[in-house]
Amino acid sequence: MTAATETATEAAEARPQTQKLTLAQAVNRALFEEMGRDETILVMGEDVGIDGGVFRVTEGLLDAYGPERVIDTPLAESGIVGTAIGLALAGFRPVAELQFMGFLYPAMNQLCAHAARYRNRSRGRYHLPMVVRMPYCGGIRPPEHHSESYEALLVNTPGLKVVIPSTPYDAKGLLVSAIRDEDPVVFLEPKKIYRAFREDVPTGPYEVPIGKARVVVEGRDLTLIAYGAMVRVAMEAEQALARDGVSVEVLDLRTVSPVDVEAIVLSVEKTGRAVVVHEAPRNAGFGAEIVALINERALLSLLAPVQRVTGFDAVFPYPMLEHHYLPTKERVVKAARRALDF
Amino acid sequence: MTAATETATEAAEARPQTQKLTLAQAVNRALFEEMGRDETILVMGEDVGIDGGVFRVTEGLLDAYGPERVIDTPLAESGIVGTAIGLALAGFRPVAELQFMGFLYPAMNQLCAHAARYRNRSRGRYHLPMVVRMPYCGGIRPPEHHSESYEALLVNTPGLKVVIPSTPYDAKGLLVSAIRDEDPVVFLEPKKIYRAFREDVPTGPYEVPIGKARVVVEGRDLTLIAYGAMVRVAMEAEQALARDGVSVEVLDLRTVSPVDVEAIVLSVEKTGRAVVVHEAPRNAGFGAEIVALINERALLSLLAPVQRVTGFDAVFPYPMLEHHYLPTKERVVKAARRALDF
Amino acid sequence: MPRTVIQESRTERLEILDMEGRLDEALAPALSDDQLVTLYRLMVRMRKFDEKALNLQRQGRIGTYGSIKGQEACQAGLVPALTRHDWLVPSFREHGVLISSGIPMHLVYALWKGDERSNLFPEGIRCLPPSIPVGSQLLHAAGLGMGLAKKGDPGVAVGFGGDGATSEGDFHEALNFAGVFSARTLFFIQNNQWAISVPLKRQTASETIAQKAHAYGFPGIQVDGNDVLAVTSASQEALAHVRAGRGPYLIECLTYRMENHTTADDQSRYRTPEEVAYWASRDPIDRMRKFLSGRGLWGEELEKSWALEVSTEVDREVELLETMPAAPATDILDYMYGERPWFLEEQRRLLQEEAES
Amino acid sequence: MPRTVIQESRTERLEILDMEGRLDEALAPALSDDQLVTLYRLMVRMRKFDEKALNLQRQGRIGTYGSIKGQEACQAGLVPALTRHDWLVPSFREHGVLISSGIPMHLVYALWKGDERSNLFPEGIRCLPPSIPVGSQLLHAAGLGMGLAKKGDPGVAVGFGGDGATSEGDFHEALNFAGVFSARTLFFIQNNQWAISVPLKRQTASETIAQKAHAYGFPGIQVDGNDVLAVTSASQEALAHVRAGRGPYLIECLTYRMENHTTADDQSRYRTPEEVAYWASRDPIDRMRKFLSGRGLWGEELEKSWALEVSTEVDREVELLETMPAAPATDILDYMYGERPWFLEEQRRLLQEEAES
Ligand SMILES: Cc1ncc(C[n+]2csc(CCOP(=O)(O)OP(=O)(O)O)c2C)c(N)n1
Ligand SMILES: Cc1ncc(C[n+]2csc(CCOP(=O)(O)OP(=O)(O)O)c2C)c(N)n1
Ligand SMILES: [Mg+2]
Ligand SMILES: [Mg+2]
Repeated sequence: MTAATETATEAAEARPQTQKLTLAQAVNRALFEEMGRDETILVMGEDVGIDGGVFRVTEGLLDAYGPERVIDTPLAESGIVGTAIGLALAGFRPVAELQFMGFLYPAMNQLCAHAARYRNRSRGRYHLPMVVRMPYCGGIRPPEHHSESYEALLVNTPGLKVVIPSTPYDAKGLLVSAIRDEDPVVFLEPKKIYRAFREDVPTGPYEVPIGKARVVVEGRDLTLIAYGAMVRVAMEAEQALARDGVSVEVLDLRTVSPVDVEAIVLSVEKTGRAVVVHEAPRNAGFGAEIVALINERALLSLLAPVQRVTGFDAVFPYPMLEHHYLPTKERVVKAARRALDF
Repeated sequence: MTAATETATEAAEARPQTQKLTLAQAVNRALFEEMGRDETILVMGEDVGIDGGVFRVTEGLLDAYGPERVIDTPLAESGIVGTAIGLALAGFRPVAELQFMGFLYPAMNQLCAHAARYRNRSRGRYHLPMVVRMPYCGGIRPPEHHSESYEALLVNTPGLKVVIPSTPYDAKGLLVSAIRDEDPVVFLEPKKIYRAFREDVPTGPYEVPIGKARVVVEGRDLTLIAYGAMVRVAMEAEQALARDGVSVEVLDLRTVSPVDVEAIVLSVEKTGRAVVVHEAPRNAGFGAEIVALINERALLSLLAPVQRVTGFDAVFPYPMLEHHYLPTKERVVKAARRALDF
Repeated sequence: MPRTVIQESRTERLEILDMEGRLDEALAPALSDDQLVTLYRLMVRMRKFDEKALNLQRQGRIGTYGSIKGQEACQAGLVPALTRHDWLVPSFREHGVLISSGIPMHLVYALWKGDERSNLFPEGIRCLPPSIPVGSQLLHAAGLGMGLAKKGDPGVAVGFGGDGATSEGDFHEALNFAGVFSARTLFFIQNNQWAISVPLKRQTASETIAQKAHAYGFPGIQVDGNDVLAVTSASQEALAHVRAGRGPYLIECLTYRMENHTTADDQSRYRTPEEVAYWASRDPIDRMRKFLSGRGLWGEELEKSWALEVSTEVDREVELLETMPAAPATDILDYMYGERPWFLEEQRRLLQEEAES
Repeated sequence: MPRTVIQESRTERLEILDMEGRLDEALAPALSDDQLVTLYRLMVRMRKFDEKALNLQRQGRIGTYGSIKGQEACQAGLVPALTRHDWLVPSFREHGVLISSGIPMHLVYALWKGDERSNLFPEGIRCLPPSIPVGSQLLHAAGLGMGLAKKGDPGVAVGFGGDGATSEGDFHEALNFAGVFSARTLFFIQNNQWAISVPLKRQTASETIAQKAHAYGFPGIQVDGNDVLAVTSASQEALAHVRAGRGPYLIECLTYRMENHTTADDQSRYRTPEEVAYWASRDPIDRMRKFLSGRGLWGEELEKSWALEVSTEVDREVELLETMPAAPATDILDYMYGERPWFLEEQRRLLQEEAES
């Protein structure tokens, strides 16, 4: 353990200041470096050990930190989150992985009825510094239950924080923040962009604060609000609209709970128009919350109804039809046009 | 079985046209009468048999229809909903009870990943005519996990219908519709008002259609939108405001999925102001969806931001503090004033 | 090669004290006279605690209450076998365990009065807040037991559940994780034969609950749960096994819930007075008193003075309960997160404004 | 009275055909020569189906695919013991069962290509769509089995799962409900010793999976899952038990997954070539061929002509797969409800507009 820690530290000193990493690699580096820093951190889940995770996100951790800290669990999601709670109570900082967000349901009771509530139930005596990571969202053409986006369910659950990075840089910094947080954080990894692109990611620890949105592009005419893989779709739409002379501001929420309401209001007060993009179903989806916040805090700034571009209120399709389901640049542009032409 | 059926029928003929019933009794009558009509209907859950349910909602069913149709199950919510799916596939129409909505989580996977999806997954070959009933909402000062309102999670789940009655008459008619529906319906019973009042409920079958709201009081200045136990709170607010000369329209949604968007838009177009009331947490609660729908379809009619009066984004408290959590007439009036004075 | 037996298991039942208070010397745990008397005292104290709770409920001074009457031997037999390193992971019917482990009675009363502050146990007591969703907290006991093993901590996590709890998926996952990871966990199941109105037969077709442990590769034993010495002996044996790092253990205490499920329940709807009477005749306290009297360790004088001592304590605790200052309304928001997010900041202002107006 | 054994259970393992194809005559199921040959043919057909699937995947003509190689004996041994009244409740690795039960190959290929229409099986076949969330559909098998018992239906519901599936809470709840309600359900567990990269030892500390049935009051047996005659014999016995109304049954087929978990997996990361080679030497098809050849029931000629027949079928089915007309985009919305709600009506218009533009 100590050996691994030293290796990690030495390596950090030897290596260049930044590395070009994919989002998956950035998550891996956050886990690797944080585990080197704090030996109470555990990684646990199905296939996270010798296999390095089905997306290879936990690759190398077992070798570096051994089976006492990198734990292949039985195939049971409630068991994973439930024992992570116990481990946190025993003084560890577990980072539990669910293999896909589509398999969150069996763990809902442990996550929402227990993890989210221990601090409150014990009036502060116990709190759970734990992270529950999981790949989420569609776009990789897998079987059923491998493409779900259930973030709204978690936002409606008091006591959780819910973080969704859209870039390698943010992924690392947000995960570091999540691991260091004293409360349970759900960390949703947009698997569609696990390897979509690389960017410079600093070696060594840094935090991206939970609860702060990022202005990806500044603009004047309309605000596109997105998170996770949809940020890239929003960016494509921004470029298409820019070519037509529309100045679009793109906001990447980065955290959906607590959401950065200030950033949203500030932007909409400037632009007067907004489109929210997410791929979860629309009915009671997180987009509705954004619309409600804007309605409450910036109604008079609105020049047009806030538009929602979302997945359909239907089961995420099997691969052959999935492209019909996912929000596209075209749909975002169309919604923007509706707002602009209102 | 046939004996019971005949008894039920004879009794129906002998009895007066209506009876004064509580909401709990109305649910019981719907179950009793429908089971008499269709012997494929089963009732199942924890303590639904000899005990008649912890709220006595299934009282008398075991005597009338026997243990093959009124089934006390082991203590396992996933098991209840999961075997109900199997029973539906075998040709039955199960009406499964979860003892409290706070114990829905363990059944989420069966309800949301399976029951809601069988028709779609099988491209229409299989469908599940099943109802999952459960008492929900706060106000009766029980232990933790007995007061939860998770309706937003279900609205965000494609493939379900979600019904919430607020009166005995509606409870019976909506449950009859739910039982006769060919798809899974979640039926949420506001336990705070199980016995709060009685009203005339017709003997014999009638349907209240799923997906249709009810205008409880007509008004011109502001629309109060509520469902379940909050309809009564809305009514109290309406009366208070009426005394001050404000003409309030009260809308009882009755179904939250599919929600009656037409009724909402119609009312808001008339009044220009709206307050949504529910007791679930606010963040990504169902109220946000209402605000979003109004924003999309009636923005120009709005004279003020739609207000949300909701539970706090906190765990539903233990009994001694629960009165601080629940929306009150005062909070609704205050929100209405904010809209009126905007 | 053909059809071969590849696995065998057996489940044992332990009884030490019979209904007349006669002891099976060979099996009796090595306890001093004092320790024997302590077991009895613990049970009487639980009974008085319970009677007062039912009383307070009837008078509307606490809310719905779930009685432990009949289950005193299970709870008294376990506690003395524990150390301060051990973790309690209780369900909602372990008041006897709680008040015997250093948690003052008024906090347990406060739980049933509906006050989250009841879960703020005295420092140094390793006990989690009682958990309501049946069976779910057994996973916390499994995880704690995994963690204790990892840390080389001397403690054992004791997870509690009823017969009904064994039907939940989490029971299975907890036992399975504990088995795989050789967790330092004792699963302590009080099989009182009813889950509200559902009898054991409807809960599982298994002959015993003890044998369920075999599906997870560790031992299980059934004890007469109305025999405090059998519970003590089994607890000692099980805890020694777990402490030695030999993996988890399951104890099934076969007992009976003498009262309604909770004060909101009406047991006459689903079970006969005869059945209840039969179990009344097997009362754990009577049996132990007979035994102690036979040994000359207990008598009417002691009974009276202990009763007085306990009722004085109970009264003092009720006093403490009823003089607890009211919790501020903002308590409902203030323990959600380590740092309050903006929305709770806003909501807190609203709540405070209301309180002030 | 003292410490008594109150429950005993044993788990048996059944093997009939050894690695050299030698038969244990005493245990052999009563099968005609034709039936014996059929078992072999079924296995070969599965193998060819599987090889083609891997092939199609490599060429990008279907998506991720999960191979059944090595598990043919489990699947071929079961199917002939079933009747058209029985319900199949498959997981994602039962293609052998499916294509042996009257479901055309191209539909199973279509599943892995990602087409919901693959689940629209021919009328009269009682088979549910394969279920992805591990273990969850066992509850549907339990419920179906409860329903069949209620209706006096002659069928049995067969629920499938892997070794990994036995860790899920739903496995437990399914077996428990089935036990309590004497469901007409057979739990058919293919223990291929791996759940992706997780070996059996990490899945449970139980010595066998078969013994887990004892926790629910019904029998379980382990069979050599690479011995098609052992699987046949156990299936017949188990189904007879269930059909007679004697309650559920669990069969554990101890076998091995020869390929990657799916084509997205890389088994070389977590298991040795030696282990795989060891199991290759225990190939279920080889063993049965040796046996049939020894009896003079099979030879090179038959092997060739069957291979030809199957590969013709496979080619035709791939043709069918690849000439399936594309599904309309609106299919993603049109099967959500019996009657389309307003929001899907609106969303459908949007989708159609897009398709037209
Ligand atoms: C998950 C869950 N489902 C339902 C309930 C409601 N409930 C509370 S106690 C109880 C029965 C518990 O029976 P058992 O486990 O035998 O414990 P006992 O009450 O007999 O001590 C039920 C159904 C609950 N608390 N949690
Ligand atoms: C509830 C759930 N969790 C995780 C997964 C991802 N997953 C798919 S198959 C698999 C392993 C299954 O192992 P086993 O049950 O032994 O079946 P096998 O693949 O060996 O046939 C996992 C973890 C899933 N499908 N469902
Ligand atoms: Mg019990
Ligand atoms: Mg397997």
